[in-house]
Amino acid sequence: MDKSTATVISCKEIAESIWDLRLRMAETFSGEIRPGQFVGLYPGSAARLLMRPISICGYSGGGETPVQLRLVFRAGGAGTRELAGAQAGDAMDVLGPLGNGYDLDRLAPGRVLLLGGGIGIPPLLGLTRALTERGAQVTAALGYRNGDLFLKEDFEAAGARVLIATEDGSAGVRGNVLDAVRAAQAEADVLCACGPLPMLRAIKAYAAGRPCWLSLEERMACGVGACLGCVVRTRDIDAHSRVHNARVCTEGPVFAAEDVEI
Amino acid sequence: MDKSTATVISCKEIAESIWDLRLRMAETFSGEIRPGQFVGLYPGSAARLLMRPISICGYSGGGETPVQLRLVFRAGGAGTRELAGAQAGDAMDVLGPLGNGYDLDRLAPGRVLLLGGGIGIPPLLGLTRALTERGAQVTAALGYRNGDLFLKEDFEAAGARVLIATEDGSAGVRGNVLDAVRAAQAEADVLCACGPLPMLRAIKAYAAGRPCWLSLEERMACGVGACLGCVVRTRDIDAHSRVHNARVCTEGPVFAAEDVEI
Amino acid sequence: MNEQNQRPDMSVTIAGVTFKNPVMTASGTFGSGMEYGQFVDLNRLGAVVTKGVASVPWEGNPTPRVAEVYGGMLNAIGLQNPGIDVFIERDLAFLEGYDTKVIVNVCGHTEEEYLEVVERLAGEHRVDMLEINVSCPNVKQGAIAFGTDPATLCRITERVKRVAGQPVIMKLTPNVTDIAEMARAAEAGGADAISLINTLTGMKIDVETRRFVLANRTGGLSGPAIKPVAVRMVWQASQAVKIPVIGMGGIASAEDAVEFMLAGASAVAVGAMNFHDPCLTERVVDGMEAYLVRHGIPSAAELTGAVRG
Amino acid sequence: MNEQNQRPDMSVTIAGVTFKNPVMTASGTFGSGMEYGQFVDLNRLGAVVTKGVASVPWEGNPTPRVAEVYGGMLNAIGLQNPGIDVFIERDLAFLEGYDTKVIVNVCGHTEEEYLEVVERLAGEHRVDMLEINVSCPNVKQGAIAFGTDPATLCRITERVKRVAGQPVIMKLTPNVTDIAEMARAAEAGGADAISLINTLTGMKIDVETRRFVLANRTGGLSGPAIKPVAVRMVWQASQAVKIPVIGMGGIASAEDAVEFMLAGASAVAVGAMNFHDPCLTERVVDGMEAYLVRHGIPSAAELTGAVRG
Ligand SMILES: Cc1cc2nc3c(=O)[nH]c(=O)nc-3n(C[C@H](O)[C@H](O)[C@H](O)COP(=O)(O)OP(=O)(O)OC[C@H]3O[C@@H](n4cnc5c(N)ncnc54)[C@H](O)[C@@H]3O)c2cc1C
Ligand SMILES: Cc1cc2nc3c(=O)[nH]c(=O)nc-3n(C[C@H](O)[C@H](O)[C@H](O)COP(=O)(O)OP(=O)(O)OC[C@H]3O[C@@H](n4cnc5c(N)ncnc54)[C@H](O)[C@@H]3O)c2cc1C
Ligand SMILES: Cc1cc2nc3c(=O)[nH]c(=O)nc-3n(C[C@H](O)[C@H](O)[C@H](O)COP(=O)(O)O)c2cc1C
Ligand SMILES: Cc1cc2nc3c(=O)[nH]c(=O)nc-3n(C[C@H](O)[C@H](O)[C@H](O)COP(=O)(O)O)c2cc1C
Ligand code: FES
Ligand code: FES
Repeated sequence: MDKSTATVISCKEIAESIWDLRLRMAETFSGEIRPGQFVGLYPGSAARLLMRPISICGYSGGGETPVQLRLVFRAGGAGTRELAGAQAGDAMDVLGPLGNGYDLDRLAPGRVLLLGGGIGIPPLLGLTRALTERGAQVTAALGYRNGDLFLKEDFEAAGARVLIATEDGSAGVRGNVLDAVRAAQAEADVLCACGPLPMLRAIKAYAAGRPCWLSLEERMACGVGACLGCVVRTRDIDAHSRVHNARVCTEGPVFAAEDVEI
Repeated sequence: MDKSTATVISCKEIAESIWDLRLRMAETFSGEIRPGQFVGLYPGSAARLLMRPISICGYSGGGETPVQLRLVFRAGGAGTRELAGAQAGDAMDVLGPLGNGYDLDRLAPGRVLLLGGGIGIPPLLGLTRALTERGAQVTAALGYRNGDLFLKEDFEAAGARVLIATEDGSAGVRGNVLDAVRAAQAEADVLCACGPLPMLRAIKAYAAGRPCWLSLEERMACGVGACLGCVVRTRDIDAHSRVHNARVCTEGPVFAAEDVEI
Repeated sequence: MNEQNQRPDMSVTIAGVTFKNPVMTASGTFGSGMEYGQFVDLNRLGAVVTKGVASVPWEGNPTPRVAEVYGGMLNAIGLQNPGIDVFIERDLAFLEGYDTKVIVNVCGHTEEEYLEVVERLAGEHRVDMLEINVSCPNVKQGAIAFGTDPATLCRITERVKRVAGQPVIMKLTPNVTDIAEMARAAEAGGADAISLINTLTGMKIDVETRRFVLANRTGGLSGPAIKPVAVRMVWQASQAVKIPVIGMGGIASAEDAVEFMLAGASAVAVGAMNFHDPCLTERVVDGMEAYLVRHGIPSAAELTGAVRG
Repeated sequence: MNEQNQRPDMSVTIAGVTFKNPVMTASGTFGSGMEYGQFVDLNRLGAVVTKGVASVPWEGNPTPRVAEVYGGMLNAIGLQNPGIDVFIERDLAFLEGYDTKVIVNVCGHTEEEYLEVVERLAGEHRVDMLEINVSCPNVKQGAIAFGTDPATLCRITERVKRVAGQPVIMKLTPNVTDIAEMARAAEAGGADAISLINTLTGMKIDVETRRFVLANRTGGLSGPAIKPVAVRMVWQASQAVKIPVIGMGGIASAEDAVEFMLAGASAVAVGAMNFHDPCLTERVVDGMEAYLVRHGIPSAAELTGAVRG
């Protein structure tokens, strides 16, 4: 892990306010990269000093060839809107890779149900690839606001069976990801979910004892476990903090659903 | 006067740390432009919110054709270094034109001696052009640190007799502008000077009763006379402030030497 | 819905004075309006708050008086002003021509000097309110004590109120341990409103020359850098008193202005950022109206204190 | 000149403890060094100042605990910490492996809790100094009173000094009317040094949701935005007392660090900007040395208070 300066390969809007950023990382961007990990992107403005945590959607290279990252994010606030303005060739400061990522050995092979809502969808793409490579049977239930189904084809190309839910019913099942899962009667040995908190809560309940991994979001300052800004309440006393709080940036962002009180 | 967004035509280093910036002004950049006036350039960094006052070195256009400005400045601190990084096509926010400028009717025709030291040289170039056009006989005594004689040819092309002084003696007279003037026994009916404070003090003394105009610098915040940040001590009670202080940005930057206590 | 098609009501009323909108200028950053008249239509502002005026002309501090810092600036103008006579003749006469409220900011070295100015203004119909600057960090002879001691603040408020011909706003300094206590002291003294924050005392040293950047050594910090402190203090002060609060400190956009209103301000003032964008005040008016429309809020006054737990 | 060819002496001595250079980490922004060990060589730092530790584990505040603001951030961590036992076993043991000074930052809800931690650490040889955080704005039960009332500050300093096994630094809050008075109170209580500034209390409201951004509503402002206030207070405090001052607040570069030294600090700490640049502390060490070389100043200690009128 390091803070290093990457080079922007491209940055394109792939759906309304959803941007697909490709970066060529500096050589010092090192360490194993695992699906579920994230990076911190620093907006250039001197008014905005904290990094924006963005999950790794895809990656390639490593070893001899430079690492390339694919990051898909919503330009919502001022910082991400600034990042969305990146042009090919621009320099961008990146901290990472950060966080624990998914423990693939505990997921594959087997029937894995991935559930992604909105901007929670991108992190599951890298996971899909890694899982299908390891022979897992992946169903990806993707929940969108409307028919603007960003990344859907990427999930199919990565070998997942894709279920779609849209809030406005313009594609797939009208409703949320669980409605799509129920409609398809999709079965699974293990669940992995990423998305808004109410969705994660519903999925935790739905998992009903099956192994279920949740990728959480929290406001971050350092991204490396030092500031204790980004904690989530835990069921048990956390080994590091010695209180009922785990750091999302370090112990997470991926947690076993039963371990966290969300 | 207005704050408007100009387009950078070019920005080139013409001597060590001395940059020549050409701007195409927005249509709303309006009003008569006079030699001795200045503009406020806003660095883009959100950490730096105040404009940098830079004198107008040259200008063209107006009326039907868009105004173009030439600004020559030293990239000394962080803000001017940032401005020096401007690329052709970039947008740059500009406030102006600001200040009083020279009253040409009180200078031309006649024998005018212009004295510029260092980064005080550029504002005198526009003045030279305006004066020679009006039939004045212009001698420009230019003081440089070393043989890097930026703008010298521009003064010659504008019709001035040019006297050179360098601190290290590598060109012209070794010493300051007054040494060059004395060496050349240059005579004048009126003097105009721009440069560091010790130089202006010496020139005020040298003028010895002849009309002498000084272009002053002071730290500025608003640039339009509102904040009272940029005052210079005056001999008489100032008509606006009603104390012995005049605003450099509004009553100046050009003052009659006898009116200011420097 | 019909209501949403109507333009929101931007007006606010403070101490019986109705402002066409809650956007004012922060004292000392806008002259008497004259200098910014070429950038904004003064008729569109809620009020012009003038530069502090004293009983006689003040020279102010030596230069350099201003310095740039990260996300803001320092100033040590030292309250240079032409004195109340010229102010009335020239600045007040100028403002006569505009359809906006006028709030005159008053300063003094002593309580008597404040009272002299307040008395002189009592009969001036063009003055809608007074703002008493008891908080300028650049005046050494006593003024800072007014602003940081509750008992003194209460007393000067009472004395000003006794002679004032207009409603009185006490302007508070943020350089105190407990802003709520200061707000209560002003209220106890009979203030009709309070405004805050004035500048935080700061300093800059040039590491190359190893000298203080300001001739006065310390100066008042203003601009976006101070906004979180200002919002907190406006919230604490507005929780502590019943009189209206005018909020300021780093406002750079309509959203910033809304933030101050939500924290408890009944009106806001735009200060140092006028220097960055001379048209800012008018943009804040437009942006606040657009915010109200976007959120379906019928009137600006409803924003006051509307932050939710 | 021969002197200028030699490398400057970067060491500074505070209360008998010699630091290899004046660059420390600000408490709470660097964990116990562990998390930043991958970015900087801890052996190159003057000292690691640890996150505040209490007698028992603290949960801290609910989230959101951090928010970004213009040129800085707000935090309301609420002093979450694993308690002194785990701290000694794990964090102190980790630091055993490094050749840098260790300053342990201590917090408590009551004076007794502070004393308990100080006593527990008295025999720990790995602890070089204590920093007593009497200024955390996020602890409601009393801690803020310690930091803002001179008499209480003096008393707790005396009590800590009585049981402390190491020299004691009192860390001051900037949220006071008169920082010089607080500095003198710490000195009167027997403090070996003071450090400042802790965070300025601030607030942020999300204008779209109309809610407080921090669960705690208020939080501590840090980062470049507060630097001018911090430099001013370091200057005022160092003028007021004879004990050494450790300066902090918004340091983002070696030049910023030098500015604090010139204002009167004997050492400096890098805080929130570690989050922006995790290698910052080491860069500040290098940059300060380069500054000394460039200016022909033989030792870092000579910078202390060297600002010229
Ligand atoms: C581990 C992790 C992975 C994430 N992965 C993605 C992703 O792949 N794609 C994506 O679009 N978004 C992702 N997010 C959310 C993303 O970080 C926020 O949308 C983004 O930081 C908002 O920044 P802004 O400039 O738009 O908003 P601003 O309002 O300008 O942000 C202000 C501050 O709040 C923080 N903040 C605001 N919203 C969030 C949030 N939801 N979570 C964390 N911090 C926030 C910002 O980082 C910044 O510090 C992830 C968040 C986390 C914690
Ligand atoms: C009327 C006027 C005309 C000028 N014309 C020119 C010109 O044509 N060419 C040129 O190179 N320089 C000129 N200057 C000086 C120029 O404004 C400063 O060099 C510049 O502002 C420094 O900014 P910085 O970002 O390099 O320094 P920083 O140290 O980053 O500046 C910090 C702050 O101090 C102010 N400041 C620093 N030095 C000066 C100074 N000497 N005068 C005024 N403000 C200063 C800056 O504007 C800024 O607000 C002029 C100044 C004035 C007042
Ligand atoms: C250059 C300058 C001059 C000021 N003069 C005065 C003044 O005369 N009276 C006063 O009450 N406040 C004065 N102030 C304080 C402002 O009115 C305002 O309270 C403060 O700057 C915070 O707002 P801001 O951050 O938007 O500037 C002055 C501020 C600046 C920057
Ligand atoms: C996330 C965070 C946690 C902090 N925790 C502590 C703490 O535990 N004890 C303490 O004395 N100060 C704490 N501080 C204050 C810093 O040590 C420092 O005094 C302050 O942030 C100003 O410096 P800066 O602007 O460089 O961050 C904390 C600051 C931050 C940003
Ligand atoms: S963001 Fe600092 S501990 Fe997680
Ligand atoms: S810069 Fe504000 S009055 Fe001149």
